[in-house]
Amino acid sequence: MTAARGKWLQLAVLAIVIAALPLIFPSGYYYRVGALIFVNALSVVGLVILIGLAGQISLGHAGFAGIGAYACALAPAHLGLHPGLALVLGAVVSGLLALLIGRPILRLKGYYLAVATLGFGILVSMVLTNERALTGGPDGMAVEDIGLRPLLRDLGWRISGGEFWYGISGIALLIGAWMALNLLDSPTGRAMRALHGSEVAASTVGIDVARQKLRAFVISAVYASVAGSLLALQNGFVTPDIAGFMHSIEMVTMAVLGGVGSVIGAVLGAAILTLLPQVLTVFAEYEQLVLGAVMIIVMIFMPQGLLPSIMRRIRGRGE
Amino acid sequence: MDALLQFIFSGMTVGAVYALVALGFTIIYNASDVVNFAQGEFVMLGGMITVFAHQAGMPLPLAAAMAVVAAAGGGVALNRLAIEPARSAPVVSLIIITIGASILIRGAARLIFDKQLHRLPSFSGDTPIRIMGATILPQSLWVMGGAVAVFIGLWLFFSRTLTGKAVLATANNRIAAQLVGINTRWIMTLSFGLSAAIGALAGVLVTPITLVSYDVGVALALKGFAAAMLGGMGNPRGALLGGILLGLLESMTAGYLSSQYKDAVAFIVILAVLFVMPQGIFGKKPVERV
Amino acid sequence: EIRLGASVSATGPAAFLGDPEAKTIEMMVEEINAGGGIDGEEIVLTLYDDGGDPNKARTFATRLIEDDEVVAIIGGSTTGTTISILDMAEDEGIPFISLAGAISIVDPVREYVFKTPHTDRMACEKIFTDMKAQDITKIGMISGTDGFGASMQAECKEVAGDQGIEILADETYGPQDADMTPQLTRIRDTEGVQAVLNPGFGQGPAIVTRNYAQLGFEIPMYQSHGVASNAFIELTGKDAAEGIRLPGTALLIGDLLAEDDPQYKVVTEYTAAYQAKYNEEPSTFAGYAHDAVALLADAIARAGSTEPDAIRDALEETSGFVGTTGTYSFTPEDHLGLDLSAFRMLEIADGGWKQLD
Amino acid sequence: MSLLEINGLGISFGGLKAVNDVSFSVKPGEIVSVIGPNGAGKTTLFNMISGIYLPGRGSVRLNGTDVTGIAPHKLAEMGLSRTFQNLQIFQEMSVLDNVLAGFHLQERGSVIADLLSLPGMRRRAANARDEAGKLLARVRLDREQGQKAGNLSYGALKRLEIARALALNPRILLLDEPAAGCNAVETEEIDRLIAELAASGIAILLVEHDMKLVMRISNHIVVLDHGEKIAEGDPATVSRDPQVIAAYLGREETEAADADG
Amino acid sequence: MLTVEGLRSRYGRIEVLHGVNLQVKPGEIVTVVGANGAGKTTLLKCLSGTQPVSGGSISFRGQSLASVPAHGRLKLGLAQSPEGRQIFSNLTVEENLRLGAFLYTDDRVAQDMGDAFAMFPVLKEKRNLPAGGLSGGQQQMLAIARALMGRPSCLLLDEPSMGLAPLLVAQIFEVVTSLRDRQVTVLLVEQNAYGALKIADRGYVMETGRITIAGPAGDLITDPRIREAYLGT
Ligand SMILES: Nc1ncnc2c1ncn2[C@@H]1O[C@H](COP(=O)(O)OP(=O)(O)OP(=O)(O)O)[C@@H](O)[C@H]1O
Ligand SMILES: Nc1ncnc2c1ncn2[C@@H]1O[C@H](COP(=O)(O)OP(=O)(O)OP(=O)(O)O)[C@@H](O)[C@H]1O
Ligand SMILES: [Mg+2]
Ligand SMILES: [Mg+2]
Repeated sequence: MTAARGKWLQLAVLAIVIAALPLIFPSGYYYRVGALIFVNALSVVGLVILIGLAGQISLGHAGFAGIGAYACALAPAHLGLHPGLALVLGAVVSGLLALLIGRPILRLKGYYLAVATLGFGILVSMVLTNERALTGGPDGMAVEDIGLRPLLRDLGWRISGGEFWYGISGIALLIGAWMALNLLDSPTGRAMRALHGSEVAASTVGIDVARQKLRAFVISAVYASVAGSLLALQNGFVTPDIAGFMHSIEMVTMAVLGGVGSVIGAVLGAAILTLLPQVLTVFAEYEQLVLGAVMIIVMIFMPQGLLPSIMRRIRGRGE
Repeated sequence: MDALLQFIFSGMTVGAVYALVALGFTIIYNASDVVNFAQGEFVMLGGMITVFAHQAGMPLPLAAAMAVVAAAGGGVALNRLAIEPARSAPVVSLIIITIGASILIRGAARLIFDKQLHRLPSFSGDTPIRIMGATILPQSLWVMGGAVAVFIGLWLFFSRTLTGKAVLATANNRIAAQLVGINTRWIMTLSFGLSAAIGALAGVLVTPITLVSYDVGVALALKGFAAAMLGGMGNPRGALLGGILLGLLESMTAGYLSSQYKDAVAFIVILAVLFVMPQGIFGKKPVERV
Repeated sequence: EIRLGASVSATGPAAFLGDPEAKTIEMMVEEINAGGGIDGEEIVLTLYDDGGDPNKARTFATRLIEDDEVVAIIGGSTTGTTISILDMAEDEGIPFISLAGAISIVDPVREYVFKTPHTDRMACEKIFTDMKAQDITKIGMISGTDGFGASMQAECKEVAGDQGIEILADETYGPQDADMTPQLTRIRDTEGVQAVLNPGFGQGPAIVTRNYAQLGFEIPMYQSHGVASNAFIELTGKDAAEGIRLPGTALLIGDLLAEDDPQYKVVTEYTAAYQAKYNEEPSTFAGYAHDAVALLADAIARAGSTEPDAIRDALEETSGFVGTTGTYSFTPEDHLGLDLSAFRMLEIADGGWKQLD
Repeated sequence: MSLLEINGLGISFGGLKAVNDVSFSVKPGEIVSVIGPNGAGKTTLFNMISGIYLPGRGSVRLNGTDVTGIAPHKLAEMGLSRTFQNLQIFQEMSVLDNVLAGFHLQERGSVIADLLSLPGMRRRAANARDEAGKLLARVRLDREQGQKAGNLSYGALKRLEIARALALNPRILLLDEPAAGCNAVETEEIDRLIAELAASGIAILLVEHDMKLVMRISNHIVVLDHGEKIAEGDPATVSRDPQVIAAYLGREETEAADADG
Repeated sequence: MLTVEGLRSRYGRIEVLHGVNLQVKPGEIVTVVGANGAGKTTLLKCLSGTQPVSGGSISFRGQSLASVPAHGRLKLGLAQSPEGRQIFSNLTVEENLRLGAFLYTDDRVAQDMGDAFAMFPVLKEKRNLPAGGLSGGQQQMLAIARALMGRPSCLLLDEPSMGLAPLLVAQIFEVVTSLRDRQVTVLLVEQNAYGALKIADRGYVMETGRITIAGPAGDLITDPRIREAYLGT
């Protein structure tokens, strides 16, 4: 009961924030930053399912983001597919790939899993970098426009590219958050949390541990892939950086910073790590210094991540 | 034939670099289960401080010693200021702290030093040593010797000394360690100091070969991490072997298959090994009864 | 005031390019303002560091255009970041001068997009021309897998045939690799290789060169303009670097230029100013940024307006403008405006530079 | 007919025969206890029966089917449930969620239904919630249901494990030292609970060092020592067996059992 | 020897010890009994310094323990065999015991280890195996033996008989009794209240974070309140 109410409350807050923010945007640039936050948050929500719920680490999820992104670049260019459908194709490919490699990889635990996923991510980014003839190499390639905006224009609705992608990303994030929140409080979600606590106990109560881990892995891969596709589509080009190690690390950092078990936390984490570099341009020289310090300080004072720690504090005062 | 030997030399050189980084991971990991992703930054600091001290006129050995001590101080500070205060945090949070620290140290190095590449003079000159048509630089021997020396030191530390055991006990069960009178805070301080010192030593040894700049840490940490996992995290033997193996894999692939995909092949082999040995080559499966 | 925007990769893997570029842009804007600005208007510079990340570069481009309301943009240290800025500039009608090498930036020509560096293809052609002059037709290549190396590798392979050069071995290395002897051994063991070409920047080429010496190669080695700086000689050591040939710009050999050389004045003045301010030598890449700022200032002055479209039109009319990289003449069909003559073939001799042509 | 049949079961750890050639069977509604000194192999036996260890030799049959070496979650589907000597609690989950996890087999559905929160999923989940509440009341943990499980005291955790094991609605229940960490009065409660379960037709396999409890409720006792079965029979027989007294009971306990019997 | 006054302790915001008073005199065996969740373990954790104290005081041999960290208390002679055993599962049995004597490097360590092996011969058999592989009861023996390796003058035992076979339970109680002869003071928390009270000099009953009954062990055993609540029928 309370869990269900919590779910709708969180979604409502998120929806209101997404809808209301543009009222205070002084320029089109803010739409871009907003859209970036939402896209990042979407992939981090996927990681919340994998890391927070099922307790499995991945240092290679940017690989799936890369697959999603390049699907939107390659499928239209080589197969003549509509970019929108390419997003779906990318999600399917990512999901299938996750299914395929998930079985062997997820047998590993902790750091061993980390290094295996890291290897996967590196393989993807290496293929994207090296197969220049297909992918354009390190310089990347262009992505066709999704063609929705002209359609809207014909329907008499003129919006700028920034506004359009802000809307699309916001809606995608809302849907993604809704599904993740559903999962969190569902039998599957419980099974995932259980195996996180004790694999032995989970299996003796009938939970197929390998299968549940795989589910979490595939779901999070699809989230990352869709986020990658959306990013590629709104940027209009894509480079292998999107599949790079640093991007994977960034995703995990966002998840942990926000609070690895919570969906709204994921959004917060994504917001902070997306905004921080934009704010820090003022002290360009000190950007890395401040960024590193912020990460450390948040983790020291809010070891469970921003949102859970803040909630705890609020509740603590209430009682 | 001489090509093969050349590939082996190359693999051993690079492998020893990886091994030195991997060895640096072991102590902190053994004390706290945390893989310190700022380890690469200690390597960088070792190189950078030595370069700048040397440029300022200090003799090389003195500059190197100073770098090692300074980096050890940095390690201790990292523990005291960032890890210790977050002691109760989950391991992922501690890892994020080390990632934050690596970004911070990099940023600081960029400000304090510069963004340029630097090199140290080779310790024993640049005249290649010829063996059966293949060549190896004297500095490579320094790196390999360093890796072996650090390995022996660590191995003795963990298997022969009570303090070494106390380090293992601290990671295994911190509360129990305190109950038997181990000052776990001091053990952590010691571990971070030692790890950082090993990292800095690695930096001093490899800089004549790999060059150094404020941002070389990430790549080194990544390869060192992979090597440590291949060999089995926490085990000095694993770190040494994993590093050398990774180096050899890369050079053999570059030599015989494709230089473009050498890192890829290396990772595929790591995945294959982990598939058969999920704890790495020398890693032991923790025994936990239910 | 004139709002000028820039987004370069001052940090990250391409900091090699972006750092001196950023320094140059800041220095030149200061200089111009100290001299009373352009037509009495002060330049207000907004400079962002995109860290080499194209996604960030696009965000900064948006910010420059939408939020900072600049009238022109300089930047894109790499091809990747350039391409991410390029669409924005084109859509919003803001003149944009790129500092990256790929030919695709200006081919096909885009209305608002210009660039100052030679293309990678030109560098290849320059090198191959020199090789043929030495009767070298069969070569081995070893390239970095970073954007710069990969792009040159591809371009060189593309033009090699036309130039009558055969690439017998084609190796690569990662930008952070520590030892390239396996790749070099393969090249050495390839029958008939007469010279080795190593496109790349950063520590890669320095290590390649040192390994080259270690393996005792006796055939000539060519590097690209990616390493055209004194730092390279320092990193490799004087002995290992001896005899290496590469295409460079006048900037590198300011002290060797004849006083009547058209570039003499701009090169020596810029070098002196840069050195005075930053206590280091400007690199070839710094020169690209210098030329971009100078071209823009010139165009704005001629346009007599700070309207982006007017600046663009004036830019396109630039003719015979002498920069550190070469002499620029833009036309509606050519937004690069340099020819091969802008490159000078250089050789490292006695730890310094020697001009060959 | 026997519900659980064990035949010649054995396993070794690096040369040590932890369990060797053990056979016995359990019928529905029956309480069978396994006793023996520390390290005799009781927990190891449980681990083999419940699929956590792969037996080196011998077979396990559940309801007539050979289930040797089958994964624990499959065995759970077949009605086998257990608790652990070394607590295996989902520490970070609430007490209620711990029990709900026990309802996994009943409430699981397609992952799509869970992601989209389809009505079917919600119905199943609501059902499980009701049942879980009842189970918690049965082990006197209903007041703690909202708490994080990791915050409970040792004794409470033991009872939580039992509730979770019962959530599977098992046909056979393996209890590894359920009364450890409970005082005499608390042990009597567990005693009653086990008897009730057996009365409802569940087969119980019990490991316990509290001889009062064992002697009082067991229908049949199997004694292990150094991995071997050294005796078996009803409580009275076993407690008089000199070998059992020497290896395990000692004198005092025998007297106590006698007094009760 | 050990004086606890008004001890309070909390987990987060929930207080579980609400002012506990307790005294242990030198050479005594004192036992604390109580239902599940009464706070017995919390009390011992406060004494050994692994649980923060929010009020009240603990003094050991006249010295306040307030500023002595957990690892420093063993040096003063206070050792604990904790609930849940807390052995070093990745280290061997012998290494576990050796670390129990972490503070010492003299010859007596070997002698103590010999005593430990004599007390629990099975540990000697398994000396070179990882402790994590031991059976539950064997781990319990290891935990007790490890605490003794620290040469305590006062030993805190949290349910030492848990998971032990009847023969060994008897043996553990004998060991505890013999400790008294060696001038070691013992504070014993036990669910086997009958066994504990039989060997103890004095006993305390703890209910929801408070001491409710205290007295000589002999009196407590016959106290009907205790018989009903803890000793059963
Ligand atoms: N995973 C393992 N690795 C090594 N040895 C093991 C393992 N599991 C069990 N053993 C050994 O097998 C023997 C039997 O252990 P088990 O836990 O089954 O005993 P038990 O009868 O349950 O004892 P207790 O009453 O103390 O719980 C012990 O000697 C133990 O050390
Ligand atoms: N880590 C914890 N966080 C929050 N509450 C806790 C924690 N540990 C124990 N508690 C609570 O403190 C109270 C006392 O617990 P404690 O473990 O001290 O009891 P105990 O007397 O040792 O019980 P048992 O006999 O079951 O071991 C209990 O209500 C318990 O729920
Ligand atoms: Mg057992
Ligand atoms: Mg307790």
